[in-house]
Amino acid sequence: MANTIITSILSMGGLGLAMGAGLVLASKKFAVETDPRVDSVLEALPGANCGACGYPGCGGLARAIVDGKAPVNACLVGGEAVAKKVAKIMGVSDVGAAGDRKVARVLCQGGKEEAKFKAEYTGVKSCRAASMVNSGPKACPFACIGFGDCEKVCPVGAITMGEKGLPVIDEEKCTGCGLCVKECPKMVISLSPEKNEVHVRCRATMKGKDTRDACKVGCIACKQCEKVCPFDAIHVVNNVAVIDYEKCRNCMKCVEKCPTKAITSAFAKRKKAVINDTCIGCTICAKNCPVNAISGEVKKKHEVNAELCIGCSICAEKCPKGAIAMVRSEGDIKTSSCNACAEV
Amino acid sequence: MLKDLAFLVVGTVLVNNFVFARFLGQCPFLGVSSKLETSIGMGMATTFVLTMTAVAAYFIQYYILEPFGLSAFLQIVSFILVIASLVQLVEMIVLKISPTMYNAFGIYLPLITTNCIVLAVALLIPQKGYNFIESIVFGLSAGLGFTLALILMAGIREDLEFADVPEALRGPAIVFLTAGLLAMIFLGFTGLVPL
Amino acid sequence: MGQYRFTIASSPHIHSGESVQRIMFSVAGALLLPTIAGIYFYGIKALILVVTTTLAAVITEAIFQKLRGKPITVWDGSAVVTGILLALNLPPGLPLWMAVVGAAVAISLGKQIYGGLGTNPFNPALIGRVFLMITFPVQMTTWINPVDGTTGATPLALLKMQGVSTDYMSLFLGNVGGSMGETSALMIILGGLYLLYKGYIDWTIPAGYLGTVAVLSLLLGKDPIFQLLSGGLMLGAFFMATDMVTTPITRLGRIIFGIGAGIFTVIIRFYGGYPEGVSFSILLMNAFTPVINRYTVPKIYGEVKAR
Amino acid sequence: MLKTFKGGIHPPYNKEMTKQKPVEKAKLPAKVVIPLSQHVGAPCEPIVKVGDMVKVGQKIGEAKAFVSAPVHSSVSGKVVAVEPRLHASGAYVMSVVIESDGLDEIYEGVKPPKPLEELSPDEIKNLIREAGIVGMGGAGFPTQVKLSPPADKKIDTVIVNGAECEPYLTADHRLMVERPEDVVLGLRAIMKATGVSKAYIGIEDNKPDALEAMKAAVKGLSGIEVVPLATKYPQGGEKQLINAITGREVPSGGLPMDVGVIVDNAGTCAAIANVLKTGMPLVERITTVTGSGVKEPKNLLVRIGTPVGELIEQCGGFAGEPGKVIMGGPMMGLSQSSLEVPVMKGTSGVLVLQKSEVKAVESMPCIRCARCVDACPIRLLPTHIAKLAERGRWADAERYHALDCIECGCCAYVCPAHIPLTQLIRLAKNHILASKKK
Amino acid sequence: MNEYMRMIVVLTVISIVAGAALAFTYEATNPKIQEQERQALEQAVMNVIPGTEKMETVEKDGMTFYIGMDGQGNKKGIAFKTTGSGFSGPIEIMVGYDPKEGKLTGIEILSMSETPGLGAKIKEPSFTDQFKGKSVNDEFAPKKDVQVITGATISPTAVANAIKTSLDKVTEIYPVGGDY
Amino acid sequence: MGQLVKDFINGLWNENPIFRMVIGICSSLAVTTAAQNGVAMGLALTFVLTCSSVLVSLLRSIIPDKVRIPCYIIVIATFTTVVDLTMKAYFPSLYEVMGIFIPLIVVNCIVLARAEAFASKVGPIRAVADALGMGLGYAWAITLISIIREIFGSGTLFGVKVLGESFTQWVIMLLPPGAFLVMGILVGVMNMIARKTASH
Ligand SMILES: Cc1cc2nc3c(=O)[nH]c(=O)nc-3n(C[C@H](O)[C@H](O)[C@H](O)COP(=O)(O)O)c2cc1C
Ligand SMILES: Cc1cc2nc3c(=O)[nH]c(=O)nc-3n(C[C@H](O)[C@H](O)[C@H](O)COP(=O)(O)O)c2cc1C
Ligand SMILES: Cc1cc2nc3c(=O)[nH]c(=O)nc-3n(C[C@H](O)[C@H](O)[C@H](O)COP(=O)(O)O)c2cc1C
Ligand SMILES: Cc1cc2nc3c(=O)[nH]c(=O)nc-3n(C[C@H](O)[C@H](O)[C@H](O)CO)c2cc1C
Ligand code: SF4
Ligand code: SF4
Ligand code: SF4
Ligand code: SF4
Ligand code: FES
Repeated sequence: MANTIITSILSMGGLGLAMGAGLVLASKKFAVETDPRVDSVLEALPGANCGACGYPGCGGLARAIVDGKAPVNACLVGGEAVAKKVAKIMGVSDVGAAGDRKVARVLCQGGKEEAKFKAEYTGVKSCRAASMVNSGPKACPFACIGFGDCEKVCPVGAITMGEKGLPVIDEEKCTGCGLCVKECPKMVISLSPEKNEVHVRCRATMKGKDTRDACKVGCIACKQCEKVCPFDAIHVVNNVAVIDYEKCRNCMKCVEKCPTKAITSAFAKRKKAVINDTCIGCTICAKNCPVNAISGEVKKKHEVNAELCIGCSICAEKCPKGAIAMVRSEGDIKTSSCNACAEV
Repeated sequence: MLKDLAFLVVGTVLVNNFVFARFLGQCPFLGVSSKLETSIGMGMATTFVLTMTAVAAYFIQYYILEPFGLSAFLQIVSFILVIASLVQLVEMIVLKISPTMYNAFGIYLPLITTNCIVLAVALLIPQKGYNFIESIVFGLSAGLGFTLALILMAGIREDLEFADVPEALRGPAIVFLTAGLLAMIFLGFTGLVPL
Repeated sequence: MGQYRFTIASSPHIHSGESVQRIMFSVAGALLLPTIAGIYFYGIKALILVVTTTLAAVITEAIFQKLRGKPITVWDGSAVVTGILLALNLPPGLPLWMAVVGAAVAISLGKQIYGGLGTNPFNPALIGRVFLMITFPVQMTTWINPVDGTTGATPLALLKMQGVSTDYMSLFLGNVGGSMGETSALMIILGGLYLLYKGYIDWTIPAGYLGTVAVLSLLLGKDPIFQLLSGGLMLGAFFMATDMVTTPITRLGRIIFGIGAGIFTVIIRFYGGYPEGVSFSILLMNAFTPVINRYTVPKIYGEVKAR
Repeated sequence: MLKTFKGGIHPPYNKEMTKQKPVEKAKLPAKVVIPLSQHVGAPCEPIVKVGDMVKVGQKIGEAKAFVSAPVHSSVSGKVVAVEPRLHASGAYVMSVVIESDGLDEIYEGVKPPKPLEELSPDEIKNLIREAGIVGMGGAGFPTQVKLSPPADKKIDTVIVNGAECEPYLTADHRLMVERPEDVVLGLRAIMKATGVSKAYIGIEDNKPDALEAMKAAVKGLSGIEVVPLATKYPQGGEKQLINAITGREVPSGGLPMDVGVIVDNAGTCAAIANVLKTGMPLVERITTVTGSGVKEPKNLLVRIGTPVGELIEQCGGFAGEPGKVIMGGPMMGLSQSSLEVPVMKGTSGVLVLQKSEVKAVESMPCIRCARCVDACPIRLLPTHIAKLAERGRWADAERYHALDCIECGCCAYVCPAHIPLTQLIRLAKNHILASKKK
Repeated sequence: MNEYMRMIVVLTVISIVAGAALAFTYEATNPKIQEQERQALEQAVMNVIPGTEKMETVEKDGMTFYIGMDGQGNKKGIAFKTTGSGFSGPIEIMVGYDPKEGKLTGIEILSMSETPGLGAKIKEPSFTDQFKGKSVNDEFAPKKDVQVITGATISPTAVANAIKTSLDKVTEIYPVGGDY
Repeated sequence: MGQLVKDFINGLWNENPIFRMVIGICSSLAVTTAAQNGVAMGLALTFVLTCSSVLVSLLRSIIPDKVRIPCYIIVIATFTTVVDLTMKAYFPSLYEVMGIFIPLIVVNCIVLARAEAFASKVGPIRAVADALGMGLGYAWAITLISIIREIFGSGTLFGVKVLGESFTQWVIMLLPPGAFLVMGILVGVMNMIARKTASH
């Protein structure tokens, strides 16, 4: 009995010693510099070496994450908790700074009702594929084709194909990654600053007559918008109106004028200037207002004629006292949206 | 002699394939068989380790355990200790000597420690009474059998990316079912070699 | 000239007119020949068997698709082919409920779990047959002798177990024991020739398969003619190794497929535990097919060697 | 054994409708729409204004870039518009619209040049460029550019493409039967311009009369050989033609000149001959108007810019209800949505299929039958590329050589599952190229 | 202690503790295991030689024989192991033989890996019982004097062949009618 | 307490090693030809898992990182050998069937994975809760598999005949393919259940 125990202890001790020594020697001799983050990521992973992630073991995944080849949430077993830890190690933060955030907008309104279909298209149901067949099934070769290539490519699900057969973009969700812009064969999606509310939703450069034949809501290059714009922000170039987003002040005058409703905006939510009591009556606002909507005597509080105000916010910018606020005409955005549930 | 070795190879690779007939190494089989390239790398790494293990097991069994009468109870512990350490050693050495080789197949090494084929090969060597040469051949064929299984499965799985597999069966389920069919096919080799 | 509404589409604007359905029903038609032989030799039993497996296969397919909420496509004819081929691969006296199990397994495990037509890695009929073979080995190896109606062994089993050989003529015509549709080499060859003529099967597979078996038999000192004519080899080579879904898409791949199936058949027949290896061999090569496809991608026109 | 290439298909040729019909002069159109982009390369710029009077052969669009070609008026009359007009591609392309005055006066500048023997290679090339000659085999590549390879590419062979492998079309066929000497004259000009002494004229053996006529026309000329080819689509694809005749393979991503060959369509040669003989630039071409949807199929000599609707009217109008109107052949032609689109330099045919012939068939899953693989003349794996394209795996599609596809349509033609393989591969190519641009 | 030292020490200590613990367990369970194995063997011998209560192990000509005796020490027969090559692996058989009568007293299948439900039926008494009382001079031909299992002739044949071949040798060592 | 219950429940369903995480499959395929084997293997694994989890948890601060794996494995191997010897001594017939798979508990991925991922990071009590949950989760899973295989394959349940005399054995169920097929179908069914419950 004692004998067995002693030989066991000796052999196991010997093996343990040998292996321990071997490992020590190896780790000294073969020490390799590795990205320390690999180890920390590995630490954060569950270590099941299950291979479910498609990488050979947790080590493989850790390396892939550090090399940027795998996303931080690639470990299926670890779930969200692990993903968070890994994200922290990798220093991946949330979406970049807001401010002049850009969002994607669809510059075509030629849906099933509005646009004319010139022929029966048969074949692969993909916008790009269809666009290569006689420039697409719609009479307007610039029109959205409506098979939703953009919907498929959007990584955050911000795009859905609406009832009109046109994509609808959820501007809240959109991260401005621009993938849809690249994907769309008709180039009808474009990124524009979130603050811009007025858009010409048509890119057809055919002659106005041809456009009118092809679509009810196309830009027919009548130049009415150009004439009415107080800020020289919209021009007809190549048979289609184009807005200079830097100059546009969301006054929406062009929207009012456009005979085909090719220009759109959040018209119901148009802003109005409101002057509060800190007004000192300097008259600067009245002088600057492009539509003469402000009146009032010197040194007296001025008034805005809401009928005339177009919401360009020049006055607000010019006011030395900051006494002018731009307010959504139908209350603020919150109340202007459906309030059925707000009351509950 | 050569014929016996040939039988050993055929028996281990085909008839008693470690994955399809002996049910060993399932976890890496499931995990790594989704891409052909990865499978080949993993297969090669495993084959290498298995051959090494066979040698180690042979020496431990016949030069330590048997002489001291310890094989009945120290087999598992001593084998696994040596395997785990060896794998770790090899990993370190490969990493140092050739980072490219490490990237090609060293990354699979840690996963192999927990591949039960390795311990099974070690334990089967004394159980079957293989001599030194046979042990090496056995280890090698075990690895080849594993590699074969991985490659077949990976090929099929790559094609399945184009298939409309029912939701619920996606992932491990379809792999098991496919493995079941492959195991069924491998039964065709039954009786090929006198065992 | 009035205002017409035209169709626009990507070229080409014409099509050969060939369809999956047409191919499948032609194969089913070609299979009628060995089926008739089976009915001739084994009587009404064989007819009932064919009808049973075909119905079971079609119904299983429909049920599966219904459950998944997918369109039901049994009219494409592929399940019919599977059903008929399964019956041709079964002993004529098999209990019908087992045949139904076989057909259900063939379609469900062999085809539908992989998403249905076109994406199954293994030959469904053979999956059904091998499943039955392994599940009910006794019933699956109980053969009826067409001459006297008693149970007996197949020529291959006779040779392997008892060293008895069978004459060529019987093998060629098919009045020997065996699966319902595999015994008559004559009818199978006729059906196969029809498919070759229609271009529905590629000659490289049967040629590579049969050639390999013949050559290896000769080399190993066996009777090649006997080997070619006996067992399921003919049926396998013409109808099952040629299932396009489960065989390589490249020409070189198909040659490799045929030769590989031949090698495995010979190995199993001569050295394995089973007297027959056609089913296993074809299925095994099916398993290799994706890998073969990967490594036999043809060199394209103008591909430069190495730059 | 007739010369040919690997792969390909044998669609029904349907050439009987027009192959015996001599070329007829089409009616002078009342109005022509001449697009300023009828070729590969930069569009040309209009040099006429609304209200200008022009004559036949007068240049109306100037080519500024190297890879470009000028266009000329095909009628005499008044320019009524210079604006974007519907084009065979379905897009609106800047075009010059001319109302014919019915006089058909020839422009004063159109004069026969010196005889070929006296022209220098550069003079020949210049004549070709100024005449606005582009490939008439379909692609419309400016011919003069093709004839001016970079110095490091040694050209040793010219091939005249008289295969006309597209079903239905017989324009080149009739040309070779009726004006074989023009084809030969054009070819000799090309040979002289490029300094090549070896030329082949490849013709499919389903046009024995053309073979005869061409053989007679080259009798006594050294270095020019008429080669009968197996009748198989796409025998006329330049890569296939080069392979069949010379055994060479154009490297992947390369051009015929990389293997020392220039391929030109028979019509292109005849157009060159026309310039040499009369000085008239390219203002008309032979177009086959055919198909089950046309009452009297014909081969017409058509002014560039004539709306296709007028041609169909001249052929007795539609037979039955038309389903598809195709510019070009059925394998590679472009389907049209309007009869207003004008005939262009590359319009070898107008094909009308009846409604009953254009049923859309639902595609089924691929059964891996490999017919597409066997049919592909480039030896691609169409089914695989198409599957990758369906899943948006563009990089993988490129690895399987999607870019080498010549869009011949063979794969889609044979596919029993009716999968739009060619279109899917086109989609992949488009994606790959788009991502390359950035 | 530096880190490397610690690695070695910890690994060694754990190995030693493990070794000791296992040696301990082994010592505790070993007698029982031995006992089990002996019992199993004895049970097998008893099964193939009816009436056996004690047994004795004899090595002769390279073979191991177990001589079965009743309570009084009367020899009831001898048993020996033999191996056949079955459908999917070796079949280990314990054979009981009575040299006096020249007959088998019974057989038992010790281990095998035949197909369950098929070849594995060789384990069942319905198959093994037929060897009881069989003369060693019989032919042992499947389907003739050895009944086979439907659908699985290989396994029974393997058993019969193994017994027949080993009997040839055993009857030389312990001839029929001879003493033992 | 709540944490412990959570740790315990986790292994039973959410992270059931066999059906959800799909690790440690080898034994679940190999020994499950009869219900009895399933139960035995399940208990054996639970024992090893629990003991080694406790020990690993206790030793977690002592063991240097670089020799972590060899050390854990020795601990696991020791307990496995204990089970091995005990079964050999007291349940020889069961030992016969489960053969090589008892020693292979050492490399059963579940054990090492839990040691690495859980036990080495928490105190012994939580380690026990987790180990028991995982072990029993494994046990019920493989028992279910073995019940199905036994009923179809032999017509019996825990050795008792449950299907009538006329029953024909489904031999495949007792052979390797049967194991894979049953496993595949069960994992599919569990996926379906998980998806149903998740959507509620
Ligand atoms: C961008 C481009 C450049 C080309 N350059 C040359 C050239 O330098 N030499 C030449 O012989 N052909 C040149 N080609 C013409 C092609 O070889 C070929 O004739 C043309 O693409 C039409 O071929 P297809 O009708 O077979 O498509 C060029 C074609 C393209 C599109
Ligand atoms: C699939 C395919 C088929 C073609 N068939 C013909 C043909 O039959 N006749 C022809 O002249 N050109 C054909 N072409 C165009 C030729 O490849 C090549 O562009 C032309 O012969 C060059 O001459 P060109 O520049 O004078 O047009 C085909 C091209 C392709 C891709
Ligand atoms: C799944 C399966 C398992 C088998 N297992 C055995 C077996 O264990 N023993 C055996 O003798 N034959 C086995 N066979 C072999 C066949 O039944 C073989 O054809 C048979 O032994 C030939 O003998 P027969 O003359 O009784 O048909 C098995 C066959 C199958 C399909
Ligand atoms: C030439 C040819 C051979 C076929 N052979 C088989 C076969 O052996 N087994 C089978 O189940 N289906 C066969 N089919 C039908 C079909 O391809 C098969 O069901 C698919 O594998 C199902 O996806 C065949 C079809 C053709 C055209
Ligand atoms: S916006 Fe572009 S990509 Fe999106 S549906 Fe319209 S055409 Fe397609
Ligand atoms: S793809 Fe990018 S830019 Fe387009 S909608 Fe989605 S998030 Fe916005
Ligand atoms: S279209 Fe492209 S892929 Fe299809 S056959 Fe022609 S070259 Fe090949
Ligand atoms: S021809 Fe069609 S069905 Fe056949 S392999 Fe190609 S894509 Fe698949
Ligand atoms: S238990 Fe995981 S590999 Fe065997």
